[in-house]
Amino acid sequence: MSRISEKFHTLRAKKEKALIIYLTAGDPSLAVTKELILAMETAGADILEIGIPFSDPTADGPVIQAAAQRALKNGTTLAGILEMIGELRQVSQIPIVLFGYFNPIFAYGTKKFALAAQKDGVDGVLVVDLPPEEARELRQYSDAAGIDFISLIAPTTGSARERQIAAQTAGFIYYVSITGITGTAAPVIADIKIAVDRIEKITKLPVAVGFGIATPEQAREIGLLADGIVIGSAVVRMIDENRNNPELVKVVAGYVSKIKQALR
Amino acid sequence: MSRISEKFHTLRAKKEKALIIYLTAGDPSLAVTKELILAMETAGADILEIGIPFSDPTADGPVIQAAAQRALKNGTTLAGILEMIGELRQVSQIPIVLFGYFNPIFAYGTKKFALAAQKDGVDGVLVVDLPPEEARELRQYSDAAGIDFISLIAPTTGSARERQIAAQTAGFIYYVSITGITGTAAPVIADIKIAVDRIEKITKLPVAVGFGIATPEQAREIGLLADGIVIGSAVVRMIDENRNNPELVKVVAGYVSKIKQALR
Amino acid sequence: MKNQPDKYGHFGIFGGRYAAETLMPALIELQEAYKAAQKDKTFRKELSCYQQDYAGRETPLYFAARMTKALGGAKIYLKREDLNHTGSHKINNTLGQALLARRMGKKKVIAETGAGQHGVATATVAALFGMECRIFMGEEDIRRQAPNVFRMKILGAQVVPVSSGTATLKDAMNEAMRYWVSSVRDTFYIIGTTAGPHPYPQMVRNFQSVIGKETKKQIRKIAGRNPDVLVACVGGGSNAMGMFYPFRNEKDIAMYGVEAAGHGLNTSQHSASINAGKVGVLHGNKTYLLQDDHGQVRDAYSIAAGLDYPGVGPEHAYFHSIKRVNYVTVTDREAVAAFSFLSLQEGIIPALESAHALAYAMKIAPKMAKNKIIVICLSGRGDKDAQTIIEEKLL
Amino acid sequence: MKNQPDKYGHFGIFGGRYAAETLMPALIELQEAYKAAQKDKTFRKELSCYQQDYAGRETPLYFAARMTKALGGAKIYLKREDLNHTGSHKINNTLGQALLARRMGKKKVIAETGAGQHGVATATVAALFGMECRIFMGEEDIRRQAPNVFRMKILGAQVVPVSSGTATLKDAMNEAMRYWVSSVRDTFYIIGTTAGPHPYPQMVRNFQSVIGKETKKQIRKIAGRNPDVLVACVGGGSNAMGMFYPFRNEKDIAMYGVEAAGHGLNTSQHSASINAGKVGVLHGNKTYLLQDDHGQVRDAYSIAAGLDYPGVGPEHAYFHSIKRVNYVTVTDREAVAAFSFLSLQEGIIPALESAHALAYAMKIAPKMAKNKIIVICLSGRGDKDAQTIIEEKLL
Ligand SMILES: Cc1ncc(COP(=O)(O)O)c(C=O)c1O
Ligand SMILES: Cc1ncc(COP(=O)(O)O)c(C=O)c1O
Repeated sequence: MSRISEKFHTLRAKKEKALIIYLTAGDPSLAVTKELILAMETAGADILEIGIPFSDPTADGPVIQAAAQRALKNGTTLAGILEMIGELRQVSQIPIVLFGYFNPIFAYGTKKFALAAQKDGVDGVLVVDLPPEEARELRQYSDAAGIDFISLIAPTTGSARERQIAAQTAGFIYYVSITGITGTAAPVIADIKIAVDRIEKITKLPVAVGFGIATPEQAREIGLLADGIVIGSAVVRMIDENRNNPELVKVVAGYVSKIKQALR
Repeated sequence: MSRISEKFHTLRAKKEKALIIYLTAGDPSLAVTKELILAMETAGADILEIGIPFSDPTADGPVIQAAAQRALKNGTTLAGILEMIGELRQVSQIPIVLFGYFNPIFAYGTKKFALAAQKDGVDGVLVVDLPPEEARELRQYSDAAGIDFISLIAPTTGSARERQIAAQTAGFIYYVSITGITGTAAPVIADIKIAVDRIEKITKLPVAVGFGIATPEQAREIGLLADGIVIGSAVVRMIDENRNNPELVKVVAGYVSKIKQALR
Repeated sequence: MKNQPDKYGHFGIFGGRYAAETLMPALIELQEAYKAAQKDKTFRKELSCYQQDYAGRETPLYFAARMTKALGGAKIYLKREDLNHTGSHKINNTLGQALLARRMGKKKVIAETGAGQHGVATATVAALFGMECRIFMGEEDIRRQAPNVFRMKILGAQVVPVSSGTATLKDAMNEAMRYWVSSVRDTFYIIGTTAGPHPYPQMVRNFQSVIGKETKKQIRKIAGRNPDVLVACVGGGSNAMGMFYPFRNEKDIAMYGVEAAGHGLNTSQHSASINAGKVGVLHGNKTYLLQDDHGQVRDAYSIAAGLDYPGVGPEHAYFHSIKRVNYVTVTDREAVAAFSFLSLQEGIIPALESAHALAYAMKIAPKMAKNKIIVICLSGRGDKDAQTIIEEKLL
Repeated sequence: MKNQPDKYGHFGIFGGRYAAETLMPALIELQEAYKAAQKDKTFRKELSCYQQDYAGRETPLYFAARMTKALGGAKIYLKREDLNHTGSHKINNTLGQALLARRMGKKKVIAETGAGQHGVATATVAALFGMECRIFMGEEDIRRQAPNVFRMKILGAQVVPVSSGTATLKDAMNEAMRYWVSSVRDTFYIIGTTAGPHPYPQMVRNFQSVIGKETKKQIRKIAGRNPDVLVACVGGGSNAMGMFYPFRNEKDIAMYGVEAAGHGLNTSQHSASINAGKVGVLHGNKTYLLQDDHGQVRDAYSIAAGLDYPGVGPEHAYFHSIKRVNYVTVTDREAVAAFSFLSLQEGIIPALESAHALAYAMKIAPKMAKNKIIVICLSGRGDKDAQTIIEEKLL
């Protein structure tokens, strides 16, 4: 069982919901990213999504776009990110999902990527612009390397396609709670409930809900409906706002623990 | 016999060549125009061409264009010009040709114009843009009023057309000495000689040469070839340059007498 | 209807050849060369090849469905002269005259221009036939119509700024005529509208008649019959004459020539020569002119630089005198509204000149039955006007 | 040649549908709607009516006699896409997609634009069909291409300034995709070139193929045979694909796709994705991209704003891989020289994009025999570029 499945397993047993945190690697620096991950783990984060910065993040809102640009300006590369995760693994077993767009992975080499990810302790990969139809070129290597291929289901997906996606996913299903880009709208609880209920009927995989969640209240409400929630832009914004604050790590950890409380 | 024909007759007898001076009526004012005419007569001008200012003088160079604009700004009208000539006639018998474009005459009324011109002592009319083909609408009245209809012959005219024009002209023939607009180029003596010789073979009318003559030397040379010369832009420029000079009239008269000397 | 003009270029009492003697022989030579060319199959063939392969004719006759629906009356068709190479009907004429110039062995051409459309169309054919080209343009217009000045320069033409008078179209034409007087032996003057001395009004009319001829053929194919109404804007009158002339003998067709009322006929800011002018003589022909009581020509004004001319083609004056065409007016404001209306309804940005024709059609279409047909001559595209409209916040 | 793409939009290893899940259903729906429309006679008829009566097709295939003579080699023909309504080939595609949008019941359209040509063509069809229209455009391009911004506004489109990234075309496309993710249920995204996720590259190719189909018919009528060489500029690749595709199986015809070399391939200032890029994935498809070693997409540069794109249509990548088309490059300087050359020789001011194709033809024509035939796709008119050329004293 992968670290991701194990985590959901443990949480289910505890009747807790998974708190999945997204942050852009390299913003403000890879060193700080590493510190943040460790602090967030301590504060209660269950799974981490590490964003690979890309020049053209077409599914992201302004907050994550800007974070990616800053990270790229800092010279952040996929190789560097993998190395950072490798280091992290010496001190932490928190499940890690690499989250990003296909081109940086393609440029790195899909086979080389799968092997390196495995070696450095990556647990899952979520490639925003790699739908099932195109996934084989990565999965032929990443599946073999034991890396969970996590898929998105969107409000637009439709039931036949949901079934197809669910059947091919590993780790968990990421339900996108708004029809939109990251961090731009607040999710509507009633709609999410209908969708998650439907998805849960077709898969045994855990379902996490993300896009637009920012407050403990939203976390609690949505946590009641699904197996986990993903927070992204809210954390990325907080990192940016506190970039010059010596207490950055503490501030973010405090936020994470407040959210986690809401999920217990 | 018209005052114009009489003048050429007298001059021929004296073996003198006619000095025809053009000036734009109303520049700088009709009163000064009148003064200038009288002074030029005294100084030796034989015939005067009084330019009727027009908004769109397409056959004139910059000097006469500007004079027309100044005259129009002063409120100069054809009616005013005729009146001025009427006054002039009480003290002078110098032959007067009204020179201009057709529209101001047409707007005044061709019949009314012919009658007024006759009454006020106009001797001839030269309408730049009224070729023989279109002349009837004016000549039906002006011929009847005894006003000489003076025509232009240009270097481009060609011999058949020269004949036709000569046959229909009264007073004198105005040979345009350059292919161009007024005051913009110096005439070429050799070309003029050929043209005037040819014209003199087809008509008994006096031939005057104009466009571009400015100096006594030019006047003498061309005077040798024809029955008269016309000076326009040179005088108009002089009037403009001396507009604020209390000696204006004297300066112009001095110039005229110098030219006339060259023609004796 | 009697064939017009007579051999001296008279359309009724209008037209003629009121030109300086220096030009008369050239005008007569031109008239004869044109007559010979008209009879020459090769010339006609050549012209029609260039019209087709180069200018892009025939232009469509487009049924403006949304505009028709929005107005709720007669069916509206647009004759798409805006699709011609260089963006207006002007090329129909410059192609014809340039071919004639070539036939006459002239290697230099000149033209006057106001909005710059005729200047561009002339510079274009000059390049096409390898002729030297000089375009006279008022300094004020050079400033207002910079994009067209750029185009002319790129096409290799020399743009001569004219500062005399009001430094607009009328003065540019004066200056072109002056230059022509000095260069008439080797230079062909390509006049841009149905004005000037004979044979220009007739010649330009004939070159532009391709508009009406195509329209006739097209509408008969589409609707099986003639249109009920024709509408065209009238600056010098070439696009209107091109549209109207081939239909002149079809008595049932009502024709509207739309003059620019600018800020209103009750002001001095307009270009409505027929509606508010008097008969006079300018630029070689007798016609309606904006002028004062003393025969001094007044400045014309219109938001559409191409209508900004104080005269009008003599054949229009004639059609007015015999009541064959109704000459009506449209203000700046109405034209701008029509400009916007067509852009939004049909995705076609019309020239402000053409917008005058549209505006008038918009007035009459709603009052007409749905089975009636109006054809509007869309004389040009409005790219040249877009900046003015936006920057002066006219929309 | 095997029919491309496969049902997932692959042209060989290129193309595909690399899109966010939110968009996938819409892309599949679009693909199906498009397939149905293709089979529907009414749709095809409708499209061809608008192409003819509205856009002004067919466009001429013009024999450039003076240019041919000046170059002294192969006969040069120009396919005159510059004569289309709105001034370029872009309208061929926007008409097709807008008709499809209407068929699908979509009342809103969006588009990205760089030079503004596709933006204008989209705003145009949106007005024509009464659709709400939003155009995404980089702030830098809004500044550079003001006249086209004015046109879009007059046509009723909302121009959305994009300040992210380098504020040019690539970013405008990013932003359009983001907006589309949020509005995909009621909004149709009209992509302007043979790029984007499947079915766009195929669909745009097919809508643009009218260029090559007409050319084939025309040249056979004129010359009784196929051309020897086809030349077209390649930005995203839509005009080139429209010209090449119908000739792809005619083995004897050499085809040249001309990429923008900007300041030179040895600098970082160019847009030569095929000649100087590497395979990657952007904007929904796999193709050649200008990118760094880490898969970050680089900024493209060209004096021709419409070529200023770091990718290229996947079918071009495929044609390159199978060596069906030769992809070559032309610098800014060469393009400007060709711009001027055509203006002066033929009186046709080409778009700077099209000038790249001309420049390449100028290199090869002199070396070819006089009985050979080159057809150049003159994708658009250069009015939009005249100001730049004059003001930057490039001539
Ligand atoms: C588009 C357009 N329409 C109309 C006119 C007016 O000229 P005319 O009355 O000769 O057609 C012009 C003149 O520049 C023009 O550019
Ligand atoms: C005139 C013209 N040609 C070519 C292009 C390049 O696009 P494509 O390669 O899709 O034809 C553009 C893009 O704006 C254009 O405006």
